[in-house]
Amino acid sequence: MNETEIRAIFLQELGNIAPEMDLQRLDAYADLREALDIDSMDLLNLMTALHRRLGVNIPELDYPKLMNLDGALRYLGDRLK
Amino acid sequence: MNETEIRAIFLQELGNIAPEMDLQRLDAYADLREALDIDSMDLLNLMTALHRRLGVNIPELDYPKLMNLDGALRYLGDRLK
Amino acid sequence: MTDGLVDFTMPSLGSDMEAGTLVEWLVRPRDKVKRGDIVAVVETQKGAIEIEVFEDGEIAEILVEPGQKVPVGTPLARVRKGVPASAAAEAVAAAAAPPPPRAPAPEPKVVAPRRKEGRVLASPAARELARSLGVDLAKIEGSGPGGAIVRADIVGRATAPEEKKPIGLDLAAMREAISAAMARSKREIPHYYLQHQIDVTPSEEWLARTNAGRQPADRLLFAVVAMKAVALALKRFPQFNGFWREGKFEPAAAVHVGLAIAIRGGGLAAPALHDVDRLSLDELMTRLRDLVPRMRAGRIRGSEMADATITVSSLGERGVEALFGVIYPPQVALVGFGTIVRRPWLTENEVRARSVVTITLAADHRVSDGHAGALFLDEIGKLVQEPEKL
Amino acid sequence: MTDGLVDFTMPSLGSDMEAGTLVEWLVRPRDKVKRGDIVAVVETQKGAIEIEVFEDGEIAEILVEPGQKVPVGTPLARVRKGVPASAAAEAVAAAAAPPPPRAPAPEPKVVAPRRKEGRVLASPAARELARSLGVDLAKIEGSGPGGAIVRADIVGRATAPEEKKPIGLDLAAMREAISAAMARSKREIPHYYLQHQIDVTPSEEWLARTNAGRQPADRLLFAVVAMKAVALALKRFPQFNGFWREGKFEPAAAVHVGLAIAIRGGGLAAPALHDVDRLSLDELMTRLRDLVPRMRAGRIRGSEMADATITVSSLGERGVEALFGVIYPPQVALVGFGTIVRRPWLTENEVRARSVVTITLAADHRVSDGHAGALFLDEIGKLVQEPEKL
Repeated sequence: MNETEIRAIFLQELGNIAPEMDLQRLDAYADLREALDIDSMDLLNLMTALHRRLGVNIPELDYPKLMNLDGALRYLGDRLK
Repeated sequence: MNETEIRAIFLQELGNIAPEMDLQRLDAYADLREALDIDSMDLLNLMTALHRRLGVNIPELDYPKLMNLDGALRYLGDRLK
Repeated sequence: MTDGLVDFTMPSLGSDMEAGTLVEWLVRPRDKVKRGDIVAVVETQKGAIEIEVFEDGEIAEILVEPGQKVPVGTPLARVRKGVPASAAAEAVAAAAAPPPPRAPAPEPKVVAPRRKEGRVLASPAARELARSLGVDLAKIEGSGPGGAIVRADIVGRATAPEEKKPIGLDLAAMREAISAAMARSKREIPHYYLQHQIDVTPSEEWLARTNAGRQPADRLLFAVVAMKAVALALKRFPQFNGFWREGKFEPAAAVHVGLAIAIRGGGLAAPALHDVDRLSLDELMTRLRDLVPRMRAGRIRGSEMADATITVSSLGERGVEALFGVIYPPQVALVGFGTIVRRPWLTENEVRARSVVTITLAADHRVSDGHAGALFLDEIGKLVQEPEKL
Repeated sequence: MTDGLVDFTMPSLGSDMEAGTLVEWLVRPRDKVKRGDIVAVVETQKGAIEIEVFEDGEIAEILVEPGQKVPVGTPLARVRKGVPASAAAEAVAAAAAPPPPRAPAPEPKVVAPRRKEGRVLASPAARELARSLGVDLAKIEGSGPGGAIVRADIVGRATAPEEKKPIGLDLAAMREAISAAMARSKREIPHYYLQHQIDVTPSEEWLARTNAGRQPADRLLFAVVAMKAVALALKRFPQFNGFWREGKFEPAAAVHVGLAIAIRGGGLAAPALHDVDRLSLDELMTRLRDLVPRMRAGRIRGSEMADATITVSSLGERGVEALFGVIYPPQVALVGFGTIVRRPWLTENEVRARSVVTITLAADHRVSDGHAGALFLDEIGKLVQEPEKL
């Protein structure tokens, strides 16, 4: 899976969790929890969706690595190599 | 400047800050903040007035030495020798 | 009387609701229904709410048409009791129920919004819901048979990109309803507050260990530990579980915990999870995962809105240490969990870095007092520290 | 209409004010006035308050004489608009404005209270103020030209030693006004409370470093850091800045922070510092140094009393850790700063002695909820920790 596909899926699932937010303008380094007002339930739903869509089972200990767009895409890219 | 003059100026400026208090009866060793209900703004105004009247620039670190009448007069006396 | 006709009425979905608008029927005359089936959608100040039927039987007659606003208690339909549930009823229930969780198989590609010539494939219920929510069906991806759009696809999906607001919830109306309830609460309920700090390090460690061996879909959150602890403590302290009505306290038989859920954009609701004291942490988590997105999408059932017997408010990870809330009338207590913080703490007489949570209780002094409240809060604190026993 | 006559009316100096007594005119007919000039002193429950004119022009007619008590909105004078401000107006403004800060030059000697044969040298405005406040001019030291007593000398100076009470403030009336506003607040506003502790050691150290290189007249207090942090956090959380009026929230465009100031002897007032979000810490400190003594002496301007959009209450150095206050209606939030205390605290996972402050929020649940409140309080906490960026 290439970088563009991963990005599209990640943004789509983020959009499902925070449908009223404008993800076009999301800063690549902004903390997702603050930028999108995401709580622990949202976060868990996001991880569940990424597991379902990409087959990547992200352990809780790795959550901090996915807390901004840039980090998340790098993490998922590494896991899907 | 002699001790009597310093005392008069100090009490006058204290009176300006807490005009409704009876300074005649002030205990020389009582904590001024408690005895006169002085807050940090009052304290800063007192230090500013002493600087203006006596030319003594009292650093914040020395504030504790002026926290009762006796200590204040001794401190100011030393600085004005 | 098992075969008689009974009225199915506009339910009261909260003590502040006076009327509701019937938005959609999910059943037609002669449809078979089972107790608990969702048969209609009602628009209230809290948003579009799905309402359930409380009898097994058959829809005999529809009395109120979509679009009509009627007072609470007005008969909406007549139900002929006692007709055994049939395949027809099952079908209705299946159409209305939330979709089963999808299998965790990777999907190949991002599907672009389908736009077909002519009519989009969609169930009548989905079509109706889309109309009432102002959602463009052409922009929705269907997950039903043959790619048909079903109700579940509409809820939680983005509307047209230019409309960046929560779907199906009228936040202004919701805010008004909260205002009225909160103002009434503080006018009528003499609130007292208690506060307690506890070391939840063992609880966090247990959750981390448990979740480490699980896929995301099966992981637990601290919120379910908190809710279960409150529910179990209520069994010993029933004076915090129930309602103040007509000048006296009515203890509730069941423990239905309302969970305060913030809606992005400024809304707030506290729908109930039913029988929390009797559910395992896993069952509770499953219910919570179903409830939160439904709530945020405005797809909440009438009974969930109306019958919480106590409220739990949890500030989550990005909040502050303690909250002293406003009791949701006619309830008599609200338990608050602050954000878990790292603090120096004494364990075995040594200062160590531990995870600490501040639990607070707001309670109705007409019903309980500080002594009972303290024992109740202390019991919650002890239960939270031993999640493996919950 | 630029040259027409307009009414100058008794202003509303707070939502609880119904009437005021005209104590003193600082202008006479045919005096030129500029927008913002202080033209009269009014006695209210909150004490003697200086009121400003909102038009450039000329005083055409005085309608209410000193000593008369009239309802809010009653015309007090007529102003002919559009007359350009002249030297005469400048003179009036200068007489009424606070004195310029004196140069920090040591004064040679204590001047004994002047007591001259016959008439004491004093400006008419000072004479009038002294009369209204019951101050003996013979006991006041003048700082004006030729040792004349000006208004500024009277305010903040001791009255005769036997009258040991604050000047210009009727504490009993003030207490009554507070009583009425606070009782109304708790009856009408559903308060919820949040509490958070933060480590302000970096902030204290920054203040100590900054002040070490400054003369007392230029030093900063923690209070300005606190106020500025609240003002900046409000830009991201506007639902805490404004008024609840006629059943709905009106957000305020500007950030005017009311600072709760205790008056020795039992009074309390919360005059506003204007546009706190746009002032530097130094500018804020200058305003604060002007405001606090004026407030304590009862020389406060109408606009300062009436238009705070939020209140900050700081317990200072000799208080306790946390306060849960009462919102000043029609405002919708109050932020409390407890006394800074030394506590064991975790920094970089090690236990160290740190300076900790407890910040609290009391907010109106009709307008906001705990989730938003927690994010607001958290943001204030973060801003307070980085004073160099404020």
